[in-house]
Amino acid sequence: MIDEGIGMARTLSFSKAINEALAQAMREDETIILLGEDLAGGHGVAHLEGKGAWGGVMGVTKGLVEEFGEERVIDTPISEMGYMGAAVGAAATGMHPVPELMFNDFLGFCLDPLLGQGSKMRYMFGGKASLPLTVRTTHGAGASAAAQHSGTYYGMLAAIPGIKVVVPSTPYTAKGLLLAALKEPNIVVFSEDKTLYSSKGEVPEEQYTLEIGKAEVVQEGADLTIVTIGKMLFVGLEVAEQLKASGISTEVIDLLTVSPWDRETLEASIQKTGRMIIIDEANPHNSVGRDIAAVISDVAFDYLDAPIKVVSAPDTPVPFASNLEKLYIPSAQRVLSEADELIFDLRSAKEA
Amino acid sequence: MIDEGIGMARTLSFSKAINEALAQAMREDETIILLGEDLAGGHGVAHLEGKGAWGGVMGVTKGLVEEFGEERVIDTPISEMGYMGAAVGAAATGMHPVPELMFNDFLGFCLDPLLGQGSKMRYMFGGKASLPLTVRTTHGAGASAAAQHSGTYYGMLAAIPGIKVVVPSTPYTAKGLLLAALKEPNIVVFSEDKTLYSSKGEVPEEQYTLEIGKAEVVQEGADLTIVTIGKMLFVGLEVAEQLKASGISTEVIDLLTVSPWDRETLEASIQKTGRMIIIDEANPHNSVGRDIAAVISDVAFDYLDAPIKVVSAPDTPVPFASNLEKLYIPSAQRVLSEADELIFDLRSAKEA
Amino acid sequence: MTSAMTDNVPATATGCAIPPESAKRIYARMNDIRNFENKVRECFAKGEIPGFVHLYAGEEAVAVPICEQLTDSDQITSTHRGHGHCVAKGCELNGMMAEIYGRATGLCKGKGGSMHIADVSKGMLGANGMVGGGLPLAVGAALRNRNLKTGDITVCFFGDGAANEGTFHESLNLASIWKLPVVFVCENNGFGEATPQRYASASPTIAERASAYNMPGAQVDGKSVVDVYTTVGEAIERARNGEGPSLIECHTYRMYGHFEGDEQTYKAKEGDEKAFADKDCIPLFKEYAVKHGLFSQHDADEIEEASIERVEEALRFAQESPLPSADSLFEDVFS
Amino acid sequence: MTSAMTDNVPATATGCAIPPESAKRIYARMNDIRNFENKVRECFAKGEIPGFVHLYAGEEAVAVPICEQLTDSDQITSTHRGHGHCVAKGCELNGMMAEIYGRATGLCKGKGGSMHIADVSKGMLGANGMVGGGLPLAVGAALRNRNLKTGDITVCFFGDGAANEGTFHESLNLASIWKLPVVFVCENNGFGEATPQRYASASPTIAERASAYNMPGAQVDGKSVVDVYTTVGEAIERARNGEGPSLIECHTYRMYGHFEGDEQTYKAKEGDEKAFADKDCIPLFKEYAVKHGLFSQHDADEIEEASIERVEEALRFAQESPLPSADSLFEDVFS
Ligand SMILES: Cc1ncc(C[n+]2csc(CCOP(=O)(O)OP(=O)(O)O)c2C)c(N)n1
Ligand SMILES: Cc1ncc(C[n+]2csc(CCOP(=O)(O)OP(=O)(O)O)c2C)c(N)n1
Ligand SMILES: [Mg+2]
Ligand SMILES: [Mg+2]
Repeated sequence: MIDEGIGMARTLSFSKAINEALAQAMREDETIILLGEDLAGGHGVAHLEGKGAWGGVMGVTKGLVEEFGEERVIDTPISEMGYMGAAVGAAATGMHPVPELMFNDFLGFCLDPLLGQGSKMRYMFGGKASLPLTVRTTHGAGASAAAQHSGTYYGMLAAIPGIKVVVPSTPYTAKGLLLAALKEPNIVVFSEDKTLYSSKGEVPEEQYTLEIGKAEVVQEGADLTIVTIGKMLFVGLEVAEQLKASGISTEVIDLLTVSPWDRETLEASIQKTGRMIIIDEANPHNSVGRDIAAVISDVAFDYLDAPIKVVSAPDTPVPFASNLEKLYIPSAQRVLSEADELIFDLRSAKEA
Repeated sequence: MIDEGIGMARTLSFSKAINEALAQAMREDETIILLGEDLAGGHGVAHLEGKGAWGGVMGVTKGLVEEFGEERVIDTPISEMGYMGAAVGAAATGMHPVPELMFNDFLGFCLDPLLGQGSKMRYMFGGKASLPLTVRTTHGAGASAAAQHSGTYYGMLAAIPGIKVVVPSTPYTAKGLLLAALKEPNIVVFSEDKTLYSSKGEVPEEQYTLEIGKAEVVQEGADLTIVTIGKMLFVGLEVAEQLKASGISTEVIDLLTVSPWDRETLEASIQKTGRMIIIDEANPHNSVGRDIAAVISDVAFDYLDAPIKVVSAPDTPVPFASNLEKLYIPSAQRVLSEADELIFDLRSAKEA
Repeated sequence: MTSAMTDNVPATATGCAIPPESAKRIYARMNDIRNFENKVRECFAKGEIPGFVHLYAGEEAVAVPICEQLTDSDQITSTHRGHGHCVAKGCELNGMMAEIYGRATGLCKGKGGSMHIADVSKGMLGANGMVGGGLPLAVGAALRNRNLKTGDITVCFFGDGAANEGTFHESLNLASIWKLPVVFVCENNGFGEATPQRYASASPTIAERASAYNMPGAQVDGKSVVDVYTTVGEAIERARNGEGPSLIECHTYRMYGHFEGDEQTYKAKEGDEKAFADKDCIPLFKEYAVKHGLFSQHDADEIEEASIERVEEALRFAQESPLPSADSLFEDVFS
Repeated sequence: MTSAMTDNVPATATGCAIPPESAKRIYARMNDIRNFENKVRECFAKGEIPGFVHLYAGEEAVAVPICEQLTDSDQITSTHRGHGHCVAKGCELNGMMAEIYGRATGLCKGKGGSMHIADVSKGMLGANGMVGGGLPLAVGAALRNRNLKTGDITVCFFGDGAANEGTFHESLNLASIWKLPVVFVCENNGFGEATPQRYASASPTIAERASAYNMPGAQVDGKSVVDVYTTVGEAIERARNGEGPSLIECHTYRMYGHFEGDEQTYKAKEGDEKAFADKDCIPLFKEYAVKHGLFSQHDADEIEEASIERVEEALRFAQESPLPSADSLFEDVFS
C-alpha cells in the first residue's frame, strides 16, 4: 500500500506498528497465538463469518483473524484468570501465546498466572521449563477513563523476578521490541500507553528487533540526564528543549525496558552529566523511577552533583475530571518545578 | 491465666498477641468480623459443634470461634477473590471486616478487591465512602515452604494509593498496631512474618495502640542508621551488635509501617548519622527499601556521607533447599559484605 | 417461587402486582433513564463528555421495577453500564450529569465519571468499571445485612459477560452456603462488548447455572416491566424472609453500542434478534399500564414532559457547574 | 459415555477393561506411592524433611489408573498433594525423593520441593501450591494439543476445595466452548484442609456442576481402580476423539492429615465416613485383580517387594546426594 521496498521506512501509527509485528511474527511461527477479549469480536455472528467485528477494543489487532483464523486469534470470554493461566500452560508446553490484558488495571483478575505460576515455573522446576509468553497490555492516563482504566502498573510486574517488562514509546520501538519479545523464551510484558496508539512515526517494513534490556539515548547531552518511560519521552524532550534556551545540554534516555533496566547506559550517562531526572507516570511508591534513583544514587554516588529527582504521578488514583487528570500526569512544567533547585543550579552554573 | 493486673506486661508469643488484639477489639466492636480459610476449621462437623478444628492454619485465631461464634469468625471456602471482595463490600456498608489471606503469595487470587475496588473507592466516590478494613496476611521465607508460600509482597501493596501497610516485628508491636488498624476507617494490610509466630515478648494485657505511620527508634546511635522491616529488625540488631565491637554506634529503626513510611523519623536519623542501610526481605526491584533509599537520597542529599545501601533478597523466587533459602534471606553477614565499603570507611574513621 | 423460576421460557404476566403509585414512579424513572441517556449520547457526540460512556438505554425495564421494590437502605451493586441503576435507585439527575461532565458538583465531585457514579447514602454502591467486580461486593453488603440483622437486602446487577468471570462462581457459592439476603440479577443483553453470549458461555442460559449453587434460577423477559417486577419481586421476598439468594436472568438488549462510538456490526439486521431488539420496553409498559388502569394517558404525558424537563435541568446544572479545584486531586484517598 | 456419567450414585464395575500388563503396572505404582509416602512421613517426623508435606496416601486409585491410560506426551496438571500424580505419570522415585530432600539431584535440582515436583519431559506440569492454580494451565496445554494437532490430551487433577475457586469456573467454561481435549478430575476427599466439602460447596456434588458448562459430569468411587479406570477412560476417549472435555468427581479420602502435623480432629470416628475411610484401595485392587486373573498373588508379592526396594533406594539416593551449589540460587530465573 505505502512503500513496499525492503528497508524502506513508512509512516505508521503506534497501533499499526504493533499489528504489523504480530502479523509478521505469526507468519513465521505457528506456535504464536493471540488470546483476549474481542481481539476479533463478533465470534459466532453469522454475517461476520471469518471477519472480526472490532479487531480489538482499540483496533490494534484488526485484520489478524481474517489472515490467521479463529484458532490463532482467539476471542475469549471475560475470564482473565482463565485465559492468562491458559497462556502460561500453553507456553510451558511449547506454544508462544500472546494474551492481551485489555487494561493493565485488570491485573487484579489475573495476577496468579503471572506472579504465582509463570514467573516462578522455570525456577521451581530447576530450569526444566521455558516460558515463551508475551503479555500485551495497556497503561496510562489521559483518555478520561477514570480510576479503573487509567492506571500505570508496569512497575508492579517489574517487581516480580522472572518477568521482563517492556514499555515502548514510538511506533519504531514498539515494532522492534515486540518482535524481540516474540522471539524470547521468557515472559515479557509489553505495556502499551493507550494514548499513543494514534501517534505516528517511521517504521521499516521488514522485521527488525531491538534488544530487550537496552535503553536508547535519544538525545546526547552533557549537563543533565533525563530518563523517561514510554510516553514520558515526549515530556522529557520538551523539558530538554526548554532547558536548551538556558544553554543546558540534556541527555534524554528512553528506558524502553523497565525490567531488567539498562544500568550500564544510565551509569555511563550520569558519570558524564552528574545529574538525573527520571520521569515515570506510575504512582510514586515502589516505582521503577524510584528503583532507578535508589540504585544510581548508590552506584554513581561519587559522580552526583545533585540529588536524583523522580517525577511521577501523585500518590492517588487517577481522577476523572479532565482538569485534574491533566495535573495527574507528569508534565514538562511539573518536571521543571519539582526539579527547580537542580535546574536553578545548572542555570546559574551556565551563566557563571 | 498468666498475669491479670492491668498494665501488667506478660510474655506472649507473636501469634497470641495478634489473637488477643482480635479478641479485645471484637468484644468492643460488633462490626468486626473475621473471614478466611479455616480460621475456625471443621465447620459443619457434628462432633466439633461450636469448636474450631484448627483456629487458623497456623493457630493464630484459635479460640475465637468459641467466643464469637460462626457468624463473626467466618470460615470461607477456598475463594479468595470472593471473600476479599465481600470484605470490601461489607466495609463500604459499615462493617469492619478482617479477611485473612493465608499467604501473601495468594495475592494473585484476590488482587482486584484491593487494587481495583477498595483502594480506589473513596477517591472515585468523591470521599463518600469509608473503608474500615484490615487485611491480615503472612509473608517471609525461612519455613522451607518454597516459591509459592514464602514470598514477601507487602511492597506490591504499599505501591497502591489508598492502602496502608503495616509490618510488625515483635509481639508488642503486633498487638499495638493491629489494635490501631482495627480502629482505622481505611484499608490496612497487616503483614505477619510467619516465622515470627512463636517468637516471644512482653505484651501489656490491656488495649493500647501504636500509631500507624510511625517508625520506632529501637536503638539510638550516631554513626550509622539501619532501617529494618519486620523480622529484619533482628538482623539489624545483630549487625549493630557486631559493629559495636569496632566502636561504631548504630541507630536501629524499626519501620513498622511500610506505607505511609515515616519520612520524618528517617530524615532526622540520617541528618545525625549521614549513613543508612535498609534491610528489606522483599525482592530488590521496586521495593520499599529502594523507595526509601530514593527518597532519602534526595531529601537528605547534603547530609549523606556515603551511598544508601539496600540489602534485600536476590532477584529470584524463593528456593526450597534449606541451604539456598538461608542464602536468600538477608543476614547480618550479607549486610556486612554488601555494605563493606561504607563499614570500612566508618571503621577507618573510628580508628583514625 | 413460581415455576417460572426454573422454566426455560420467559414468564408471562398473569395479573398486575404493581400498585398504581409504583407504576407511575416506574414510568417516570424509565423515562428519566432514556432521556438522560439520549442527552448524554448527544453531548458525547458533540465532544462535551470525554471518556468511555456505556449507555443503559433499552434496558430500563430491568433496573427500574426491581429498584422500585427496594428501600434506600437496601443496597445495589452495579456495572460499567450504571446510569440506569443509579436513576432506578434514586440518585439525583443533577449530580449524575455533573459527574459525567467531571464537575465539582457531581455525585463524586467529578472524580469518578460515568463508570463510577455512586451514592452510598442511597444504597447505590457505585457503577463499577471492573466486569464481575460488583458480585463479591454484593456478597459483602448482604453479609453485613445478615450480621447486623437490619432486614436490608442487596441486589447485584451484572451482565451476561460477567457471568464468565470467576467472581460469579465464588460469589454465588458464598451467598448460597451462607444463605445471604441477595438477589443476583443477570442483565443478559446478548453481548459482552462485541462477543455474543452464546459463544462465550458454555451454558445456553445463565439462569441454569443457579443449580450449581443450589439456588433458584429463573429467566424472564427483561423488556417486560411486569415480568421483571413479579419474578424478581419473589426473589426479593425470599431474600427478605431469610430464605437465601436467587439468580434471575433478564433477557434484554442494548439500544445503542457497547460504548459510544461502537459501530455495532455484530448486531443482527433481521430475524428473532432484530425483532427482540425492536421491542421498546417504555411504550410497551405505557400501553400495559394505561390498559390496566395503572395510570392514564394523561398521566403518562405529564410524566414524560416532567422527565424531559428534569433532564434539561440536569444538563444546565452540569454545564454551569465549576470544575473541581486543583487541590481535590489529592483529597479523598483516605478517610 | 455410560449413564454413570450423570448418575448420582458411584458407578460399579461391570467387567474388567484393564489389560493384565496395565494391571500390574497400576498395582506397582499404587504400591510405589504408598511406600514412598510412608517413607516421607517417617523422615518428616524425624525432622529430615522440612516444609509443608501433603501426602496422597489413600488416594492412589485415582491418579494411577487414569495416568495408566496416558502417554508421556499427554500432560497432567497437579496440586499441592502431587506426589501421587508424579509417580502415576512416571516420574523417577530417586529424583522425587531427592527433590523432597532439597538435593541437587532432585527433579527440580532441590529448588522446588514437595509442592513443586515436576517433570515436563514426562508431561507432568508440576505439583502446584496454588489451590485452583492448575486448572487454567490444563486449559492451556489442551489448547496447545488442539492447535498443534498432536493428538495429546490433558488431565487436570484438582481437589474438592479447588472447585470453589474462580479458576474452576473459568477453566471449565473455556474448555467447553473451545471443545478442548481435557479431562477435569476432581479428587473429592471430603475436605479442603479442615473444612468439609459439604459446608464449602453449595452443590452437594462437584460433578453436577458440569451441566453449567454443558459438559458430561460423573461421579465415581475413587477407591475403586476399575471404576476410575473405566469412567475416566471414557472421558479420555472423548477427549482424544475431539468430543471435548468432561468432569469426573472421584470420591476418595486422605489416609493422613491435610499436611503432616495435622491432628485431624475433623475426621469422623464412626459412621459412613469412617467406613469409607477404612476402605483401602490397594488391597481392594489386589483382591480384585487376583480374583479376575489380572495377576497372581505371587506377582503381587514380587511387585510389593520390588516397590519397597525402589523406595529404599530412592531414600538412599536422596540422603547421599549433595546439596545444591550456592550459585544455583541465582540460576534458572530466565531461559
Ligand atoms: C475485569 C474486566 N475485564 C474486561 C473489561 C472490559 N469490558 C468492559 S465492558 C465489557 C463487556 C461486559 O459484558 P457484560 O457483562 O455482558 O455487560 P454489558 O456491557 O453487556 O452490559 C468488557 C469485556 C472490564 N472492564 N473489566
Ligand atoms: C490459592 C490458595 N488458597 C489457599 C491455599 C491453602 N491451601 C492449601 S491446600 C488447601 C486445601 C485444598 O483442598 P482441596 O482442593 O480439596 O485439596 P486436598 O488438600 O483435599 O487434596 C488450602 C486451602 C493455597 N495453597 N492456595
Ligand atoms: Mg452483556
Ligand atoms: Mg479435598
